[in-house]
Amino acid sequence: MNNNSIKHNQEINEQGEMQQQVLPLALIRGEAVIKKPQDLFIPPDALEIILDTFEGPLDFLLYLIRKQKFDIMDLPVAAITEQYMVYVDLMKNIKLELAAEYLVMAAILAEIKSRLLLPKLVVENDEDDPRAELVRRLQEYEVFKNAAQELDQLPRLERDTILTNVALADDFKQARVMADVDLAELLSALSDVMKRNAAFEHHHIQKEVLSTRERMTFILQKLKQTSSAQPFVEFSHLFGADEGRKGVVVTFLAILELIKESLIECMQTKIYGQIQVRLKG
Amino acid sequence: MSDIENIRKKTLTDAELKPLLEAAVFVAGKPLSVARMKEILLADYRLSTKRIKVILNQLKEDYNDRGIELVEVASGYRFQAQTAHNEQLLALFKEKAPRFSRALLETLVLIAYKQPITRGEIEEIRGVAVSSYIIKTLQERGWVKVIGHKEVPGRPSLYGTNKEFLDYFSLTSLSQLPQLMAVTELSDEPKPSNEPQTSKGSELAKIAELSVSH
Amino acid sequence: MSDIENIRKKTLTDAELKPLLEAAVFVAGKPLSVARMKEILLADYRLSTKRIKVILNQLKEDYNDRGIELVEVASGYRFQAQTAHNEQLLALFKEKAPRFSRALLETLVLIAYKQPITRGEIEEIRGVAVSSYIIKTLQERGWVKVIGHKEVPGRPSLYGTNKEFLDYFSLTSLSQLPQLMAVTELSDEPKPSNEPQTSKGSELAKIAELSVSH
Repeated sequence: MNNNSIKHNQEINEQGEMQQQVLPLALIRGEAVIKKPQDLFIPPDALEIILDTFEGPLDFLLYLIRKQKFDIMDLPVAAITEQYMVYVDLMKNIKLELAAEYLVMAAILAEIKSRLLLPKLVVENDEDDPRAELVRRLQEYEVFKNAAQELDQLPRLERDTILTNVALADDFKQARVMADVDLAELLSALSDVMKRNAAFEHHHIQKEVLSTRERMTFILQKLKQTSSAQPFVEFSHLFGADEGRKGVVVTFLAILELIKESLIECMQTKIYGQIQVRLKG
Repeated sequence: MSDIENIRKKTLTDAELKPLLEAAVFVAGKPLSVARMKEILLADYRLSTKRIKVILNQLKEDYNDRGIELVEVASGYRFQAQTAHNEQLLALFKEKAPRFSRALLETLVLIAYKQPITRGEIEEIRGVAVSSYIIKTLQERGWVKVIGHKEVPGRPSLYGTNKEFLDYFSLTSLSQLPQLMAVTELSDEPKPSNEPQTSKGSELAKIAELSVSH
Repeated sequence: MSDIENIRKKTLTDAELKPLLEAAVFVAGKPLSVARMKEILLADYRLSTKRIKVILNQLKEDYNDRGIELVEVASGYRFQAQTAHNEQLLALFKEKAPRFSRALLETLVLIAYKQPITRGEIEEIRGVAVSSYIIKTLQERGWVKVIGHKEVPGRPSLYGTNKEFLDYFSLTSLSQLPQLMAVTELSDEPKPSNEPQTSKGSELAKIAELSVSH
C-alpha cells in the first residue's frame, strides 16, 4: 500500500501535470526529500517540487502518513505535525510563495496537538477526539484522489479510443439553415420600438414617408452600383412601370430630395436628351 | 500485448493486415494513400504495394452490400456512405433553424424604417448598444447593407435594407409594414393624421444632414 | 430516385434498414441515439425501437472480427477502431492526447460522483482552491455544466456532468464509473458508523438518482 501510493504519486507527476517541465531533480523527487526529514538540507528546487507535486496540504499530509506507515485512524498528530512544520518552515525560510492552504493546515495541526495535550475526557468517542474531523477529511479526500487515478486509467478518446471518420458520398454538404422570422414577430418588434420611442410614432406611420425613405435608399444603392467609367443611370430607369402613379410620385419625390441635399446630380448630355443621374462628389 | 510481439516479428498475415488497414482507412480522417500506409502504419514491416492493394480490393468487396463503401479518390482510399442513402442521411445534418433575438429584430425594424441610419442612431432609439454580431448577421443574411457614410466625425456607416428583406417577408414595399401592424394591433389609437406635412418635412430635413460617399 | 419511392411506401425491409442505419452511424459525426434514428433518419417510417436495436445488434456482430467495432456510449452508438490496433493507428495522428492534471481529474471526479456540487464544496474536500481555468476547461469540453444554483448566500453554481463526459470515457451511464473505494479499504479500522456519506453504497445510490440531462 505504501509503496503503491508512492509509485502512484510519481506516476501521476510524470504524466498527470500538463505544464510541468522536466527538471533534473525529477528523479529524486519525493524520495530524496522525504527520506530524511530531519536532514535539514533540502534543495530549494525540491521544495518547489513538493508544492507542484501535491494537490494541497491534505494530499501532502496523506503522503507523510502513508510514507511513515501510520494509520490514518490513529493519526500520530505530534509526529506528523513535526514533519509538516519542518517543510512549512523551510518553505517560509526560502521565501517560497506558499499557498495559504498550507499555513491553514499548519494551524489546524497545531490546534489538534494542543488539544490532545489537555487532560482526556472520561467518555471517549469520535466526536471528542480532536483528530476526528481531520481524519474524516483525509479519508474523504483519499477516496476521491483514488477515484481520479482510476478515472485516468479508463480508456478515453484521444488517447485510447480512436473514432472512425466517414463522409457522405460526394461530400455533399447541407447548406446552413438560416433563422426563421415570422412577420408577426417583426411587427411585434416594431411595435415595441415604437412604444419605447414616442417620437418614432408620429413620424413614421405615414406610408408615404416610408416609401420615400426606402426609395431614397434604393436610388442611392442603384447609383452606387455604377462603374466609375459609366457612373450614370438614366432618369427613367429609376422608375418602375409596375408601381403605378403613386410609385412614380414617390420616386420623383425621393430624387428631388436627394438633389436638394446634393447627394445626387442630374444632367442632360444634349437638349431634350435623356436625363442622366449620378452620385455627386 | 501480442500486437507488440507481432511487430517485432516483422511478419504479418493477411488476417492481421486486413483489419489493420481497414481501421487505418476508417480513422485517418482523410484519404489514406498506399504510400502512407507503408510509411507510417507499417514502418516495421516489409510489405509490397501489391500485397496492400490486394487487401484493399478484398475490403472493397467486403463492403459491397453494406451502407458504406471503400473508394479510391485522388489522394488515397476512404470510406464513404453509399450514394443511395444520401437523401436520408442528409436529414442528420439539418440543423435546427436558429431564432433571431429581440435585439436583432428591433435593429432590423429600425433600419427598415429609418434608413439610411447609423448604428449610433439605432442605439439612441433603442437605448442600448447594438452588437456588431447583430449587424453582421443582418448583412450576412442579405437583408441589410451599408449604403453610405454619414459626414460626421468618424464617418459612421449608414445602413439600409435590401430587396431580399422584403422578399423574405413577401412584402412588395416597406410601406406595407405599418399597415399590417395597424391591422394586427388591437389598440385603436388615433393616428396623428393632422400633421403629415411636418413629419415628412422633418424626415427630409434630417436627410439633408446626410451625404453619401462612394 | 427509387429511394424516394421507398420513403413514400413507409415500409422498409431489414435488408434496407441495416445499411441505412450502418451508414447513418458512420457519418453522424457524433454518437447516434436510437431516438434520433427514429425521429430524424426514419421520420417517415413507423419503426419500433426494438426492431432498430435488433438491427444494431446484428451490425455489432458483423463487425466482431473487423478492424473497427460498433459500441454504445451514453449519447448513442458510434464506430471506433478495435483497441488492438491502437499502437499502429496512433502513428497516423500528429497530435498527442492531452494529459490531464491531477487537479483537473480530481475536480472532474468530484463533480461526477457528488453532483450537484458547488465549487466551494469541491474546494472543501480537496483542501485547495479550484482554479477557474479548470472549471472553464471542463465546461468547454462539454463534460460539465451548471445545472442550477444552490439556495445559499451568493447562490453559487451547482455543477453536474454531461453525456459528453461519459462518451469521452466510453461509458453509457454514471453507474459505470469506477466504484469509490470504501473508507474501510483505505484503513483497517472499522469506520465510524455515523459517517455513511463516503461509503460505496450511498454514493452509488446517490448517483443512481441522478439522470444525465442533455
